[in-house]
Amino acid sequence: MTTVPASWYAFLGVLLFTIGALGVLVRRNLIIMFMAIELMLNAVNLVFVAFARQQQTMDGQVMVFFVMTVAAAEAAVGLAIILAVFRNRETVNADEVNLLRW
Amino acid sequence: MHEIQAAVVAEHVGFLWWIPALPAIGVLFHIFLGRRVRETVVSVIAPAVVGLSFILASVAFCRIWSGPPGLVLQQTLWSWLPVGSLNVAFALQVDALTAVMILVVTGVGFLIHLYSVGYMHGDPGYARYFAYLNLFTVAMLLLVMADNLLLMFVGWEGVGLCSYLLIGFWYDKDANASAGKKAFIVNRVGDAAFLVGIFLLFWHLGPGAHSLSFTEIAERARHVSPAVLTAVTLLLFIGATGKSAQLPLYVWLPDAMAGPTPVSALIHAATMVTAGVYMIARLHSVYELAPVSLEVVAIVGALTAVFAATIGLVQTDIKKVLAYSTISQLGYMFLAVGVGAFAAGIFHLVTHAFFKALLFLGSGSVIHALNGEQDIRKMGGLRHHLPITYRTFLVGTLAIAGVPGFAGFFSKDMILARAFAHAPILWGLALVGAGLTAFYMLRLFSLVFLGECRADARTKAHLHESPSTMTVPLVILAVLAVVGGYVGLPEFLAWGNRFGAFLAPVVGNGEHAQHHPQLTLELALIGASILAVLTGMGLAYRFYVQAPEIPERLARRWRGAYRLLWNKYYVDELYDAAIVRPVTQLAHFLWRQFDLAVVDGAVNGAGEAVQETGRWLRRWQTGNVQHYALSLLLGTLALLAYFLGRG
Amino acid sequence: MPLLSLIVFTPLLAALMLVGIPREQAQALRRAALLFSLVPFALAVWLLLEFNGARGDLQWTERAAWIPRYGIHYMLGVDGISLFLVVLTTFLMPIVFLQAWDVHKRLKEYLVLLFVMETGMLGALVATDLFLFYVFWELMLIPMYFLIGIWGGERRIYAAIKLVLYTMAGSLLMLVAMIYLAIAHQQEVGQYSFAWEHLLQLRLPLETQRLLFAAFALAFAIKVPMFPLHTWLPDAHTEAPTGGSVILAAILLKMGTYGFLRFAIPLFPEVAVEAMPIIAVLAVIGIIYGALVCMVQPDLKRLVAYSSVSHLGFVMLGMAALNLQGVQGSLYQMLNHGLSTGGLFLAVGALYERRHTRLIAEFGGLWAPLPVYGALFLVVMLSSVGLPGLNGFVGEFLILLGAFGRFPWAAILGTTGVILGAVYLLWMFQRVMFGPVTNPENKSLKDLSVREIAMFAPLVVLFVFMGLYPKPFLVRMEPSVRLTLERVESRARSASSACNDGIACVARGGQR
Amino acid sequence: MAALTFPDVAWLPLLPLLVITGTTLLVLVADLFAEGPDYDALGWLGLIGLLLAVLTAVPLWNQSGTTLGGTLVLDRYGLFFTILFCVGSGLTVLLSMNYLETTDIRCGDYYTLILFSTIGMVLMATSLDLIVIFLGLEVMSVAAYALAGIWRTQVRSNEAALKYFILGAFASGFLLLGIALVFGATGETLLPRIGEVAAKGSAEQRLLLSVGAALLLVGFGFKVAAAPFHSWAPDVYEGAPTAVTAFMAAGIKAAAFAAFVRVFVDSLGPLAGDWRGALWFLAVLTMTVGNVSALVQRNIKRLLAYSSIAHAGYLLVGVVVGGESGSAALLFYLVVYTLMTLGAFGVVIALGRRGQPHEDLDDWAGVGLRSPFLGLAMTVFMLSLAGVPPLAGFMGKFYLFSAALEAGYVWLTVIAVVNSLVSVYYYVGVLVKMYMAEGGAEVETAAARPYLFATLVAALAGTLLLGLFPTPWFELARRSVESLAS
Repeated sequence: MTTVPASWYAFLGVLLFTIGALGVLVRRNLIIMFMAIELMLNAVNLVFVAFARQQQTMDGQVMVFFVMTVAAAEAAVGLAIILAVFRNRETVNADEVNLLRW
Repeated sequence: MHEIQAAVVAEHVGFLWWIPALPAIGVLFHIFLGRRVRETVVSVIAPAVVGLSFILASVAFCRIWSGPPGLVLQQTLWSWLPVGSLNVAFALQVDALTAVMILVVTGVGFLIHLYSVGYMHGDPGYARYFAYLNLFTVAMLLLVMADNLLLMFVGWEGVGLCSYLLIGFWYDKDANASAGKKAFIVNRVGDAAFLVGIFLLFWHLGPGAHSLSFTEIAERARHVSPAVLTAVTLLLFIGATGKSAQLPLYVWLPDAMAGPTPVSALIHAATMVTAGVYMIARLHSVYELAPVSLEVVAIVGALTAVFAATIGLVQTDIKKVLAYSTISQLGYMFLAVGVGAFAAGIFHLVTHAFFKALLFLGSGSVIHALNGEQDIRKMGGLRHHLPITYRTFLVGTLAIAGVPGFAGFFSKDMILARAFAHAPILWGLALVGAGLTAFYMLRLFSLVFLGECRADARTKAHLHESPSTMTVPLVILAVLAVVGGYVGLPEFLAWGNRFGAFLAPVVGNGEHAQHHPQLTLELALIGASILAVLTGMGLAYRFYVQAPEIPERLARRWRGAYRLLWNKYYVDELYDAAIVRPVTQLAHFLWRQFDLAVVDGAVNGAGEAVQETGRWLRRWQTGNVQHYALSLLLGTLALLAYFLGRG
Repeated sequence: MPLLSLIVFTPLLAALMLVGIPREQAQALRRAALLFSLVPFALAVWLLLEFNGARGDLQWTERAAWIPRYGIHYMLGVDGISLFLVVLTTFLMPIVFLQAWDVHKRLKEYLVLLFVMETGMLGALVATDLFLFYVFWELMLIPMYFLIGIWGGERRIYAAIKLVLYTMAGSLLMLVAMIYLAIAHQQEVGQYSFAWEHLLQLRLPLETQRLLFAAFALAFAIKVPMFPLHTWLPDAHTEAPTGGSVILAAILLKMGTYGFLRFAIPLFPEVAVEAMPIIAVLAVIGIIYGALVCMVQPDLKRLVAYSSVSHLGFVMLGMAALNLQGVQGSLYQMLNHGLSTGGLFLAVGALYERRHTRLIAEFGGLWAPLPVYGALFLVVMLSSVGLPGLNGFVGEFLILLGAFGRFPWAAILGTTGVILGAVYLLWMFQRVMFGPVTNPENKSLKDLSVREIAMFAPLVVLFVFMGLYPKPFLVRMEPSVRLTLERVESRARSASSACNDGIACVARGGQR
Repeated sequence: MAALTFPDVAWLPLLPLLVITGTTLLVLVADLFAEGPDYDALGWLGLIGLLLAVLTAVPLWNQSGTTLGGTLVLDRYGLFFTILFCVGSGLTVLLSMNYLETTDIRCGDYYTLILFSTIGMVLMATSLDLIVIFLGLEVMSVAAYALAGIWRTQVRSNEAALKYFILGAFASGFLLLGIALVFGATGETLLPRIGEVAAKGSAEQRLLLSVGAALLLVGFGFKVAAAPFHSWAPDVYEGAPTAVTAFMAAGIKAAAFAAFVRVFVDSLGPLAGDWRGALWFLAVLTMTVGNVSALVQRNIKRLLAYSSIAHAGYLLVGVVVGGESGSAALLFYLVVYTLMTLGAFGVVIALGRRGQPHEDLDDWAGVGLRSPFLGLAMTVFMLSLAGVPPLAGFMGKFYLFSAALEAGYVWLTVIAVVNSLVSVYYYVGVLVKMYMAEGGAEVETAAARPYLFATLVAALAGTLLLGLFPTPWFELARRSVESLAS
């Protein structure tokens, strides 16, 4: 059984990260944008794991837990904020949230 | 020439400063108290301070007269401008030349102050008038008593200031104020050249300290290159053409007649305008080292003499005629100093001071009597109404015309003789001028005093002779206009040229052997000039008394020439078109099109450009969160590219 | 005894004391301000009396560490160059406070700002540490900004902002140059220093010097202001309240010329000598240009403002001569301009108080209702014209004499400024004071009050005194000016011995 | 099976952090018992805690050491920032007590969040481990997201929080990826070891490291609001409650710089050749964009936001210069900036009234004359921000520019100086409104808002003190930076 080289995972991670980033750029729905950000964070997790495997250390794996925790915290606050916006504006469309500009 | 001059004998005396200080006290009095005291007080103080000054001046004069030849009275008051190698003192000096000048200034000045007491009676600006007049005396005394070029310049501009103030004395008429301003500015043009002359001289006087005193200048000038000296003397002469109303800067003097008539007598006839002549005489040793300059002085003088006389032929304002006559007579003085006859120039200066002051004061008396009328076409026949004025004016007329026996005859003849010796062409011009002078003066006299009175009835009813404060000075001046000439007789007569001898230690007597004319020649020249004078007077008498229709006929026949003269050769118009208007237009252009549009425009434009950038940048801030994310991503890519590019 | 510190900071103290007076008591505020302002003046007179006129170096020096890490000290000192400017400043402030009787809006703030500004100006004049100088330099700008912005005319905001930005544009670059100098000192000597006397010893490469000189010169040229950096001036002057205009003209502008003489020239002598022809040309352009533009101004204050451009051109021309006559004349002219232009602004202000307009066309024939005013205005005007016997002439004469020694053509052209000066001032005077009273509003104007006469009187006395007896001033200036010139000359000469003819002409037009 | 022994932890370095954390938890719990609508008591509690933290931090000045496996460090640098954050947060709390009265924000969480955020900041400044720095940053940020949106009924507050959150999380992703790449290159997240690799690593490692560094730069650049990562700042500053904006401008920026300098100047210093040029451009771009954009703003908070961006640009100069002098200047400037900007926002708050925030410059017309103290305070803060001597902002710029010039960055200095010139226009523009325009907005007296008044006085005093006598404070900064190099 051939092992997939660790760097492939790293590249996959970066690819997922890019997809996530593009998702933030192109999707109009705030919830989906937020999910794209989550995708970015998790992509980084993959990168961490890949490097950890490559370096033969556990450190990278541990990082993932930190990141997941942080992501969870962000999700809590983030969703609350989006909820607040929706309550006041009745929209979750990023285009329509542009009161503050110039 | 220098050999003839006696060695300078300096004597320090302590009273010199009182001569200008006394009128200065008068000035302060008039300024601070003049409006609080009664007119009488002012009318006592003002002439009194000048009179006292005159007494002191006489004392100084006697000291010089009785002292050894070349005696100079000196008083250094304080160190004025000590800067590096420049060390100019505030110092006064009186030598023979100055002594003559201060006598004229304070003497004639006193008479005119006296005259003014009557003339200005009741004027609301009485105290102000005398403040200015006293101030003028101070400045004029400083001018002639200064021991150095720079202090002289102080007086030089000071008299210009007083002239400005007095011409515009009746400030509520715009024309008067403009005339004063014109006088000051035209004078400033000359003064600027004068200043440059001083600079040039200073930087070529050689190493060591410089006091710019006349003694030092005379000494050091010998070591200065002739080219520089020529430039310096010409520049100083430009200053003189301004102050003494010569071509081409004479234009202010006719306008200056806007001032009160005594002012015209004192400033614009007797004293200030002669400052240029005095300056050249004072610096004669420098001018003698620059023959080209002297030549220029002589030519300008001669041309001015004729030029102004021709304009004088047709003027109808009594004071304007006298003004052009003054310009013309000043031309004679410059002709004199230009041909090296410094003493003759000063002599004419003195006699001219007497008779021209007399004429102006006389005209003032006429104007006073006619309630301000100055047009000679509306005068005539005044001899019955103003007997004293009439007689004294006649004396003045004869004196200026150069009728033998009167002061003008001697001084003018001395100039003509020297001019002939120098260059016959100059003599020719001067002779023509003499004839013209005789003509226009008699024309003036005839139109004013002879014939029928052409004034309107109302004015006629009020005709009266002036009060005694005005007539007494007239009489005194008339006497002087006669006897004044006898101090400088031709060499072959009686006591000869005592005046020239008195001045010789200062300015040299200029009697070079080769220049000394033979007696026959001298007599012939005198004859010629008498002839010219008589012709002029005869023609005038015929034109204006016997056959008054002739002038009009002539004017019609030579319409072009007449118009040219009537319009004073259009010189004012020329200056206006060539200088005044272009400069004003340039100024407008510089302000509107350049300063505001270009210079300030650049400044505001730079500011505006930054603001515009700000407005442009602001549009990127769309408020759309995805645009922000995009810019963040692009920034990241750029950074990555940079890092990878380096790696 | 720290006399200089006392002089500099007593105004600040006065400002603090004024804060304690309730704003309702306007008269008390004015009197207190006037009284307080006499204190620094008295101290300055004392300084003048105690000043050793035979010395050219700094006197009454004070020194205390401030930011030792960068060699920044609180260093004060006075020499013949700054002495009279200090006296002038303290002398004019009481006059400005006398003028404050005409100020009714926000009086307390007005007075306090004036005092703060006085501290800034005095500090800048006696600071001998470049950093300290910069601090004071900017300190005097801010009060001026408020003076114009709050008490100014219609376009006051534009004028105030323009003043601040323009001045700062120059001074910020100067700051960079100053820091650069201190660092260069560190690299050469081993420790940072902003001390003027230390930096004089620096010998930098010519290229570096050029850039640094340019930075300094720009800052000072803006302040002077030299053509073509002058356009802030007419706006600032026109809009400023009378007191502000007086200070701006009399003292603030002098900071530029003073800066040249104190810093830009001695710190970079080789380059300064190179640059002087350019300065001379700009100065002459300023003289003539300013005068010409003056002629056609419809607004009195703007006219006087442009006249400053012309007059300061003279000051710069004299300095460019780099000889005793020129530089001393230039210094003297700084005082003259301060007094006479200050006087002109007071005169214009007095008219403004009466008519609330500054347009020349609104006036005419004012001599009749205002004879005393007319006489005083006349003297002030003549002083500005440079009439011999009054102060202005001494300065102009020395300047042109000096300039003629080095730049004959510039001096000749500059002399035409003497003519033009008479043209625009006399014309202005005629249009305002002479002629018939055309505007009925002018018929019943009140002549000057005793207080107003008291504003002008000291000026007039000084005009005459300084015109007839300038010696006490000149002799005290001379040693310092001589010292400065010697420094410049020796440095420039040693530089010119290296390169053949570039700067070699210093000696010729040099000291005489 | 080994005995369950308590790990051997060096507690000393953790002391200030523990005090703050303790306080935070205390406030959190106290909130349960506090009764609205007045939550001042919570604020006081927090203030006391912060004061206590400062008091515990000060005696540690001469101590040093690491703890928790080298992830947290006790050094002067960390202490310097700890104290700075405590002061900044303290002043914010003080400000807020009066500010909250004018808003609808009625929850004790406000103070808790500020304290949580402070914990994050302290973590960022005292950590030697990238992951802990990330944790600190997130603690700080998540609290700040919540704070930005804490005025829930305000649409603008919502929007600010949303933008801040989306972009912040987005940027965190880049930062995290950067950390991952650094980890990939070095196998480490501890800064000292990363430094070793940076200095001696193979070319491949260095390449990966520098890509990681670029992404770290994005993350930090976002937090300090450096262009082109700045675009959130104006919107968020404008929308967030003013006291929160002040807190963000002062505290969060400083914290980001604390980590920034530690990571870049200290650990990645050996790679400076790679990132210095990029930072040079970032600095220039940031200050220029900030200043030029600020010129055309009419809303005071937005204007101050752009001003804050511009100042980030100046501060970046300190990072570019690096070394002891650059970093020390940066630290000094951060102190100065904290005071100035808190003061400025304090005045903004002081001018606002319930329902009338008075954030538009036009509302400020004539205020300076009607309220002399506020006028004077704003004058001092604006002039200090503009860099006019003898105020603190000038000294800060002086130290920065001196350092830059000495390191040979002449052009950077000149550009920075020209930028300060541009900035003068809008700072002075505020004063123009306050003093030279006519207007009628009412201002509440200082006595009505004692805490706000106290904050302003403190900031004012600091701004003057640091301007007139900067030496001791700069020495502190320098000594702090010295401790980094070890």
